Amino acid sequence: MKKPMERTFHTSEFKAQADDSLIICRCEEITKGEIRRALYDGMSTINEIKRFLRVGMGLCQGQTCNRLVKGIIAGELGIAWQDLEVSKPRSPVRPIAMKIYANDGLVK
Amino acid sequence: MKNADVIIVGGGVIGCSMAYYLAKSKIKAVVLEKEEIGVGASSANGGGVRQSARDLREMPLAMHAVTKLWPGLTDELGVDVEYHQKGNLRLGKTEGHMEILDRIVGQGKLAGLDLKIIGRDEVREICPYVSEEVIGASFCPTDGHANPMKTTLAFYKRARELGTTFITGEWVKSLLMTKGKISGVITGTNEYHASKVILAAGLESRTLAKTVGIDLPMQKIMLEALITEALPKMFPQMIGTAAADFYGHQTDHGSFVFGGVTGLEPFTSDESQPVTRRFTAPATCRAILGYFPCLEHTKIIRTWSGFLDEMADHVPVLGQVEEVPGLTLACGFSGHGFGISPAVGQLVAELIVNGQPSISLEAFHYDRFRRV
Amino acid sequence: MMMERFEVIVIGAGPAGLAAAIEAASNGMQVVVFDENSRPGGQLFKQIHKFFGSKEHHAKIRGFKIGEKFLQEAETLGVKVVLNASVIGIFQNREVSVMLGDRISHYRANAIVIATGASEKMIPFAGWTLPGVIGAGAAQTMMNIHGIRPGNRVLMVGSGNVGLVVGFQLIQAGCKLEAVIDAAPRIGGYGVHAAKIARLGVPFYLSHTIIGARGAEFVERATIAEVDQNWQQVPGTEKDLELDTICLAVGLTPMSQLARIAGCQVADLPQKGGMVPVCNAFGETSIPGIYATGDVAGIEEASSAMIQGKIAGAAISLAQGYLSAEDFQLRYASYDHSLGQLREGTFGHENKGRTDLKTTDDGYPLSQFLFRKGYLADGELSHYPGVPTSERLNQELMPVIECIQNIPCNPCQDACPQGCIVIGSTITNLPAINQSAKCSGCGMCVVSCSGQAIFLVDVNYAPGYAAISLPYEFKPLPAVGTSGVALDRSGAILGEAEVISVRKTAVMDETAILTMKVPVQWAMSARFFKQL
Amino acid sequence: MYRIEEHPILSAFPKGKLVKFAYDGKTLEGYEGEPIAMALKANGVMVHRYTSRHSQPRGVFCAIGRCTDCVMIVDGMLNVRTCIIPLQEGMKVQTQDGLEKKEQDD
Repeated sequence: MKKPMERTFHTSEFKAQADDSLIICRCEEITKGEIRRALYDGMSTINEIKRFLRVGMGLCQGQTCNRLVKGIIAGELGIAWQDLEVSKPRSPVRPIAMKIYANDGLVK
Repeated sequence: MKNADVIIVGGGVIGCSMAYYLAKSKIKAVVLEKEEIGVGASSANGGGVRQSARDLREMPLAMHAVTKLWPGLTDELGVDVEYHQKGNLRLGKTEGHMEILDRIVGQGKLAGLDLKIIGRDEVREICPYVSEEVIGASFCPTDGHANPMKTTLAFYKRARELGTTFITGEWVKSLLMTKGKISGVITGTNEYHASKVILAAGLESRTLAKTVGIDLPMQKIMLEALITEALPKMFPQMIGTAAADFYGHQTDHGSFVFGGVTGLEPFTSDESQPVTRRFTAPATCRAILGYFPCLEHTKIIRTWSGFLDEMADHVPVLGQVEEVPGLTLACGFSGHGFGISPAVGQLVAELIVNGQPSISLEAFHYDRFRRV
Repeated sequence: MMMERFEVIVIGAGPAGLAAAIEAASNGMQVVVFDENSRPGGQLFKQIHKFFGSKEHHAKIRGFKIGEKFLQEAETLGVKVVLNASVIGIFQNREVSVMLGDRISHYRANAIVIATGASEKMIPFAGWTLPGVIGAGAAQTMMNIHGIRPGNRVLMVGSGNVGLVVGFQLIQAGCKLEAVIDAAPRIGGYGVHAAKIARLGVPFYLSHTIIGARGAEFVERATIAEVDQNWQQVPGTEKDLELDTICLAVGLTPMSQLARIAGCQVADLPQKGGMVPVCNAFGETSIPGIYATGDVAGIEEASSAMIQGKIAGAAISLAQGYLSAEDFQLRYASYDHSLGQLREGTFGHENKGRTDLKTTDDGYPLSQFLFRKGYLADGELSHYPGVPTSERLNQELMPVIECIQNIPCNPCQDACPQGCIVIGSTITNLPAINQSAKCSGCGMCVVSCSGQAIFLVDVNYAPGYAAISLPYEFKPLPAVGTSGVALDRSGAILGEAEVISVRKTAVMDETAILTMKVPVQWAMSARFFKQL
Repeated sequence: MYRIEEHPILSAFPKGKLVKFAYDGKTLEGYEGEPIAMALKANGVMVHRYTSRHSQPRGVFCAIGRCTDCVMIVDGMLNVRTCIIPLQEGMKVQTQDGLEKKEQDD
């Protein structure tokens, strides 16, 4: 069960950091700074960050960056690692050409 | 115990839109969301912003949203919601399909919508990628699409900046009534008091409305969608078919989002969480390739499913519940709430602020159901 | 078209999956194994080093040979292994969709074993997207499967066993390993693995992190720097390295996507490497009939994965009526014991991540120098039971066993025909020299030691000279009479040495014994021979 | 230049026949059936593509088909994972620039 989280608006300014230009999501080329900015703008879960920025929505479906994003969110928002739900993986586990996906032995 | 002027139950696109338009009118609502912002149908839908093929009752809302609200939304919210108004093509392959399209066009014209039947050549002028089998289409040039995830989160972001309080992970279990009027809600961990409660909780709305004796004829339908890898820009139209076997569009990112229907959904939607079925994505791919064979090598990278809250007559319930003063309903969008979400947000906000929306919501009254 | 149904579908033909398949098939079950790769064996075929453990854990056998043996066994038992078959999803009612060639096939199973293994964790740093930054697993795949050197000059980031083992393999493949760095203040993997590369002259930079990789189109340089206890970079400690490849070996994480797609309950557990399906003692997930085994259920060694696979296979056989409750109990007890052995010791479950250990389980001091430098200090040798006393060394040829951490492994004990080496039944104990047995100099202990930590030392080889026999796994193999230099444990050149014997027979399984002649004063410090 | 000619443990790397393939207009050689990425690496090719957003070079990263960093245009198809797709005689392999082929290509 999720814990209640009040999404209060920060009145303090967003602070840039030296490593903000670091690429976190390699597929969609999303940087740490963009993730931090989205967190500042209220996105507070892995899914919200993902949907707002496309982090983990690229070709590899977050296989490399999921853990990194989780770490950044946990650190920035002070949320325990275990309390952050990662986004659900979905079929297909590997990219599949539509022609192949369509060919599942059933005749039209 | 906490107090609020207005409580919105549900942090989906409808709840966030209402919160935004209320905040614009200086009413800082408290939005209570069971999970996260935009987790249900708000992030699972195909992003259509469409007037064509809507029930006539919804048409004024859709046309208002498309003419007055969607075009300025990106600037207004400060987030690119990826709205494109390049038309909706509903494709047909057979004479039977064309008859269906004729009926849709007839309906649209009744509402004054710019909607017409186009022939084989004109379809290809608009979208040169369709298969040889396509013989015609209906075309509504003012329809379009947007990014539902970003739209929901943009409403949320802006409403939050304007002072709306959002509390996620707060599962509303029942509505509270005191002295014959709504007085708040009870969640798993808290009690919130307010004289106005808006129910925009999708399927959950049925359960919650029942806690004050309102029975909404709503059912759960599980629909599936899929997304491809990114491709260079091909066509900007929203695509549908007369056969209603799939719909979709190419996103700003370059990937195509397609929804598909097998017809089995009403019989296989009994899960507690949305799941995908092994047979749906292959069926959707076959349907897509039947109209766009050029996409055969395009790779699917993800499929997903989501529940929609379908009303018995496929039209939402919107407006005040007179017998429970203070309760407003905004639910049952039946799979086409995203396109009208800005209008719903604005009109419900007007209802709360002025007691009177600028477009009548009477057709969406909760007590309209007698016989389908 | 009818749905095809299997008794057991195993996903992943790695050590855990094959073991599960073999166990289930040996009990009479009909088993199919799907693997997305073109070759079966999973990580086993990338593991070219000899495994640790005891005989039942396939110790001293190289990983890829264990893989070959497993495949043959599976085939004999009638297990159908389908390659190039990507399982794209697990759906309700134990339905499995598989992409094979140009089509998708759907199957149903009475039981599913998810044995999809692990993927590599990665750490971001400036320039980590440049070509030339690769996973350590990628390096293994390239060099050990495809015969392609990942680069010429390599930096290894991470000093766990993967970093150390792959580092050694990179050198075997002909690359220059420039350094091994780790942000932690001590080496994470086995001391013997570290010692293998330290004596080749590879420097270890502990408490160091990678600041960045640079290059116009691909990696040309890297900057590393020291970090303090709070993992913050210490200004002014930057070092610039010229290289073309940066290998990341910062840990593995379970590839649990399929289990999550199936709807299995999962937990994110750091001690298991990440998101794992919650399983009972037999590997069954929260969904009845769906099992998860091997690295996907928690990162461990391949040896453990094989036993876990067997346990899952036995549990499925029990559940489906192919194994009686008594037989299952017997098997489970034996597998569980075997698994327990592998989880003991300095790097075992209880001690994972501990940095406060001062002594081994059997009471010997743990070398802190080794943790920091990758090799033992000369003065520390005499602390350990595998190192003969100087009296005995002065009298006769003796094995010197530089195995100083509790690692579950005992092939050296079995290898010695003279009974010179004693470990006992607790296989994590340090090997000790039997004071009453006499070494014949056969060198079987040298080649049987998966950690390459055993040397034969003959201080009376010739007046003023000692003969040191050492394990040698590099090409070209020096010929007798080759002169070169002797290196000490840190890889520093001691001085001239000459090869006086090279032994290599089939039973030694590609580990040659090279004997070099060195001035007698280096008898206890010369540990590698380098051709000039 | 990156092929291991002699390995102390592995006696030989089983390979298919030597075939020619096209890479950005040049003709290269590789072994049939080995992953395209390996044939490219053997020829010293490091950059497989440039990214869409920042035009940064990318190459092999995971080498097992998971990270999708090494994708290229192969026989006209976008986003082909070269680290797992086997090389075939006459294949046309092109550096991918965002979602297009690189400009100077044929």
